[in-house]
Amino acid sequence: MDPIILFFVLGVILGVSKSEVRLPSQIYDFISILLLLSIGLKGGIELAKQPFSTMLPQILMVLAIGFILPIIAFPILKYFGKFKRADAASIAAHYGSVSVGTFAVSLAYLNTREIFYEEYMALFVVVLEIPAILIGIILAKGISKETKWGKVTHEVFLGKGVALMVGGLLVGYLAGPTGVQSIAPLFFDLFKGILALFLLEMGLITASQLSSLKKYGFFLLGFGIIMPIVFGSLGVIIGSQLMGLSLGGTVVLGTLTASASYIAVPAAMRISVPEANPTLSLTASLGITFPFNIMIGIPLYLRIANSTQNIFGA
Amino acid sequence: MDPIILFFVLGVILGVSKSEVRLPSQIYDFISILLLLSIGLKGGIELAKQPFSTMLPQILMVLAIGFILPIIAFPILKYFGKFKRADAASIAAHYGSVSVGTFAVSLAYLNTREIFYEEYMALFVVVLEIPAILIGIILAKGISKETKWGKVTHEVFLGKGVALMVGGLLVGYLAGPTGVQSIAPLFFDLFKGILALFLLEMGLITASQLSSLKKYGFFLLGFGIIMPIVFGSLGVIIGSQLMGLSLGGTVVLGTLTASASYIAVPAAMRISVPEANPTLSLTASLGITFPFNIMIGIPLYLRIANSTQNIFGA
Amino acid sequence: MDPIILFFVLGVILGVSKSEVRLPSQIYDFISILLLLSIGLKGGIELAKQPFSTMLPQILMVLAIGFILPIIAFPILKYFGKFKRADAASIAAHYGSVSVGTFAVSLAYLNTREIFYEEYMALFVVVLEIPAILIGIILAKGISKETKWGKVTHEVFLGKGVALMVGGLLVGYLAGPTGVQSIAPLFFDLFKGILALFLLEMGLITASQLSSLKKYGFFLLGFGIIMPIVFGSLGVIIGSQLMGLSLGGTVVLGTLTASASYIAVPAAMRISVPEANPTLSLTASLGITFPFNIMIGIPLYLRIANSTQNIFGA
Amino acid sequence: MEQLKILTIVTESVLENQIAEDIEKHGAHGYTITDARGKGHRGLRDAGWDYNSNIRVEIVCNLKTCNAISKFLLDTYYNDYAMITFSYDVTVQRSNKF
Amino acid sequence: MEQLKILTIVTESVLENQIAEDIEKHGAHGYTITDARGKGHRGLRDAGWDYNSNIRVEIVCNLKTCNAISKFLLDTYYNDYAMITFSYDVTVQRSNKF
Amino acid sequence: MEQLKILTIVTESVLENQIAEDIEKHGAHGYTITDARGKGHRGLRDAGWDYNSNIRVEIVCNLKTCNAISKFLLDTYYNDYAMITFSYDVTVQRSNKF
Ligand SMILES: Nc1ncnc2c1ncn2[C@@H]1O[C@H](COP(=O)(O)O)[C@@H](O)[C@H]1O
Ligand SMILES: Nc1ncnc2c1ncn2[C@@H]1O[C@H](COP(=O)(O)O)[C@@H](O)[C@H]1O
Ligand SMILES: Nc1ncnc2c1ncn2[C@@H]1O[C@H](COP(=O)(O)O)[C@@H](O)[C@H]1O
Ligand code: NA
Ligand code: NA
Ligand code: NA
Repeated sequence: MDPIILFFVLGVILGVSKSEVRLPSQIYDFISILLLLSIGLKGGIELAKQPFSTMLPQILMVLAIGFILPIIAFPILKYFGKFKRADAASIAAHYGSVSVGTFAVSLAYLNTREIFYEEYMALFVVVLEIPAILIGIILAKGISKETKWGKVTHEVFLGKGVALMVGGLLVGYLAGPTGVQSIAPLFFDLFKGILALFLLEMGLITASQLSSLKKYGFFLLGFGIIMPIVFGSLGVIIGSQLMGLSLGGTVVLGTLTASASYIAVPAAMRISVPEANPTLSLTASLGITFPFNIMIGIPLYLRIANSTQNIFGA
Repeated sequence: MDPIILFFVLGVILGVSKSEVRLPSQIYDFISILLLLSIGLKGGIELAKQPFSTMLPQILMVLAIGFILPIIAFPILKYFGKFKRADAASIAAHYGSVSVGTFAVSLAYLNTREIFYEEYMALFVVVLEIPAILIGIILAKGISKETKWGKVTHEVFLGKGVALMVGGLLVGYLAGPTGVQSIAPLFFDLFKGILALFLLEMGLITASQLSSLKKYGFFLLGFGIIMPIVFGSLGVIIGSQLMGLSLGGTVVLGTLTASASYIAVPAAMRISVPEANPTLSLTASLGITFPFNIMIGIPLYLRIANSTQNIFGA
Repeated sequence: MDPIILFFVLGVILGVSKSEVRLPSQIYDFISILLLLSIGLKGGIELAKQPFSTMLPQILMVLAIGFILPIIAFPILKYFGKFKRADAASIAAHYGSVSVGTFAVSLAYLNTREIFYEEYMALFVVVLEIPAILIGIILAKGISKETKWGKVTHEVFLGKGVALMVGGLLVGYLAGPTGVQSIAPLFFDLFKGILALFLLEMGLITASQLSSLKKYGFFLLGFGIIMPIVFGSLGVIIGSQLMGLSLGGTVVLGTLTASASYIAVPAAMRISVPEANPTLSLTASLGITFPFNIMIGIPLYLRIANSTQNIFGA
Repeated sequence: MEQLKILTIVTESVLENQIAEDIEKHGAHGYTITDARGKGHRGLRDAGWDYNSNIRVEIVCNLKTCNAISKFLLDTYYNDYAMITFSYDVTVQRSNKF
Repeated sequence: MEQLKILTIVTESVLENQIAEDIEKHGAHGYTITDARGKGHRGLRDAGWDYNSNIRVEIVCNLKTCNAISKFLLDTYYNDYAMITFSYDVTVQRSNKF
Repeated sequence: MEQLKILTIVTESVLENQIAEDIEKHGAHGYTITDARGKGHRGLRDAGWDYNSNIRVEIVCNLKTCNAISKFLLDTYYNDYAMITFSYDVTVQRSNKF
């Protein structure tokens, strides 16, 4: 088994058994910053190799996905899950957006198997991260004049997640592959090790979410597993049929659509839709969907991607 | 001289001269976590190569050592050192257990000299760390019903030290040498650099212990030097004559028995034998035995191991 | 463009746009410690290759520069800048001293261009850092009996900056090139990546200084640009004509004289000349001179060094 | 001289910027913030990571400002965020500046 | 309305989990913890590393709970651990929940 | 029994060592320090890096010591450093040691 997944499992076990192991929060911050910059840098280098015109249709397509996913999730949560409007909107925003950690695991998964993917996918993380937040707020409040859109925009674009990834993208783009070489030992060589530590801490956090799971019933459990399968399949089909991505790229896109945010969206929702209960969405996205995706989802999306290619052709 | 020892000396000098250099405690935590995981991972990989049945007698032997060492140290401390029962028990527990930092220095020492040792020794660190704590508590309190053994067990097995090393062992075992390769740059390539920083901080902490030394008289000083020589020789002899370890493995076992804990045991004693004065045991283990071992002890145990081989044969 | 400069620009942009990106202060500390030790270690290794007698005249020369620079800057600040005596003295001390960050960028700049420089220049950082502080205090207070020189000396020699660099120098000197090899992955391979993170944070801090710039008028802006050009040229000329440094070494010395301290000196001034406003000196050194030097100054000093060689001969 | 108060607020870290603004708007001359963790009616907030940590804010101010700030914060945030506020009398040295 | 108290405890970090349990057992509704360092009768505790750092715990509660908790903590830990406890009156806004 | 006080000082981190000495010189038996950030008359001090962060110092002592310390600190540092001090009455459990 991939050691990074084992680190996650280790984290869950240590968390559940109430061990004293914890990463100091400043180290968690440091590690997140390194991961976000690394992913951005890699994406930026590859972006420099693409003519932007060929990318534009793909970007627009991904943007559209970002708007549609939360609109699909919202009624399911409201009518089947019987959640309050604010809660349904907030959870929908989490699932419409993406998880950078899951994305990183999918890259590691494909690298281990030497499956090619478009490295510029990092750009899509950013593109997918944003629309769901806007839709989430609108679903919760309508297009109300009261909403402080200035604050929302600030939260979205200048929050740690997006700012560092976009920053990394630009630095990678401008410095190019040779320029970045001198900083590769920190940002690229250590990447998987840093990701392992990140997953250890994610395991610990996931474990602390598990107790809320009982409290919020089994709808969340089902939702947290079925929704990513549905969204993941959708992502795979769009990626391979409409966007012409490679097999690996298709898997990454499927992973992105299947994943649920736990960095940018919780922060934005907490500020903009404070009446939504943050435990609900974090329990689902961190406690269920994140472990599901990194342990079962990603291999599943690869199988789906393979089948899709076989049925429809690449 | 090995630069990691120089870092320790630098730390002591900076500490004694009251410089403002300090590692933030969160960084110290981070570095400890990395070291513990690294050692565990390396041990786990090697463990996967051994049939467990050949290991079992060695494990039992080491376990026995762990029970006997504190029982040897206790009366010395109580009758010659004139320590209170609780203090004698606590110090005995520290010396019966092991220091991961000293262990790491002994590995680095052997690596530099290209002396082979059994990499699975990391397992023995864990095996040796635990029994001394139990004996220490019993020596202090008798087998009292009041002792919260649940809490003690939790403290011992789920404290940072044991949990991360065992965790690393399992991950290394399950992932195997090829699996771990992707995280090697962080956990293996940086190992000695991280150890250098750790020793810098240990030097600073050691310096802060030196002032208590005067207060607690010279018995501690003698004990902190003679006890490791005795225990180290015992370890060397058992390792080479009873366990059939290689020359390097013998030195590592000698270092382990000679070393005194300053992570797992202090925490456990503070909770389970609170009436023991923690300054006493830390002054001895950190202020005397740790510097003695890394600067004089380890080379000494190598000499003893060599002589033992020459006299008794390997 | 060099990615490390891009990281600085990214930091400024994120800071100005009030993004939430911040390095935790403990991480900033950690990174500073790594940089200071790395620079010291590299310097120490090279120092071991030099006979000390050939170095002595150079060291004395650099020491003299350190005494003269603040004496040049002080009257300019007092009479043209109309600063209070304490403020003029404090700013003069900042500009007479050096910035380790700027030094590191100049090394990276020369490495990228494969221009040779004397690696032992790290020694000069230390030598230049100190005299300006003493002169600054004397300029502020006269040679007063009240000045607690004990405290000042402690602050200067045992402050983080000097202590770690001198410590690194000694470790590098004693361990030598082969000894240091085992810790090279952390201290040397990661150097530029760590420097990139450092510059990201410096960018964020610089951005937070920009607002004070308006408040303190345009004299500081002019001073913060013209003073380094003057001091940089002086450094280049002395380096190439009087000290016989290589082209790269000349550029490094020019960068050192041009740079202004923001670690050792602010700390020392805050304690020893508390009536000086620290915002003034930090605005100038961090908000103006640091970005000027790393983006415009260093290439400029290379051009000046080239011209000097052409005119006067190397 | 007017009696001065310390108003202490323990609440979620995500509110730091907003509350800092709110405090200034209501006329306080300053504030002091420390990082904290804790437990209350809304469960354990143990600072493990960003969204689960607290801040502890202290404001030296007169009674009127104290009441205005605590009323505003409780009205605005209390329903949706973990929050507790309390106050007590203090003597401030060189208090002329408040 | 009943007079409420802040009970503040400064003690060794290793006691954090145990004290949190103790507080709840004695009927307090919450607590707030910050990391601290300091000096007292048992010497300097300067947070350099785990075994030498303090926590500062604050509890809002009524007089009875305040006395019960401080008595219990001092009886249980005072002899063996660095510890100081003190209390004072506070006004808690929306205090109905205590 | 003598009424005891808490004296709280919020000031610049660079002063930590000096102030710790000053406190002891004036006869206090201990102190507790936490890291802090804040805003006051001398602007924002947001702990971003070393030279811009605060500490919050608490001292349990009697009125005389409280006044002596705060007078000394304000006389010595107030003009040149960000600083605020305030005090209030407390009940210290097992207070015989103060
Ligand atoms: N009784 C209490 N004493 C001290 N702090 C409290 C108390 N109740 C709540 N808090 C703090 O206030 C935060 C929010 O409280 P709550 O909204 O009740 O969950 C908690 O996380 C604690 O840090
Ligand atoms: N007089 C005091 N004022 C403020 N804090 C104190 C005082 N005495 C002790 N402390 C704090 O309580 C901790 C334990 O005190 P002690 O048990 O006296 O060593 C110290 O490390 C300080 O943080
Ligand atoms: N009104 C206030 N309430 C609480 N803390 C304050 C207040 N004024 C100042 N402070 C704190 O004291 C520090 C120094 O204050 P000052 O010297 O006024 O800038 C600030 O950075 C704050 O942390
Ligand atoms: Na998604
Ligand atoms: Na031992
Ligand atoms: Na200079």
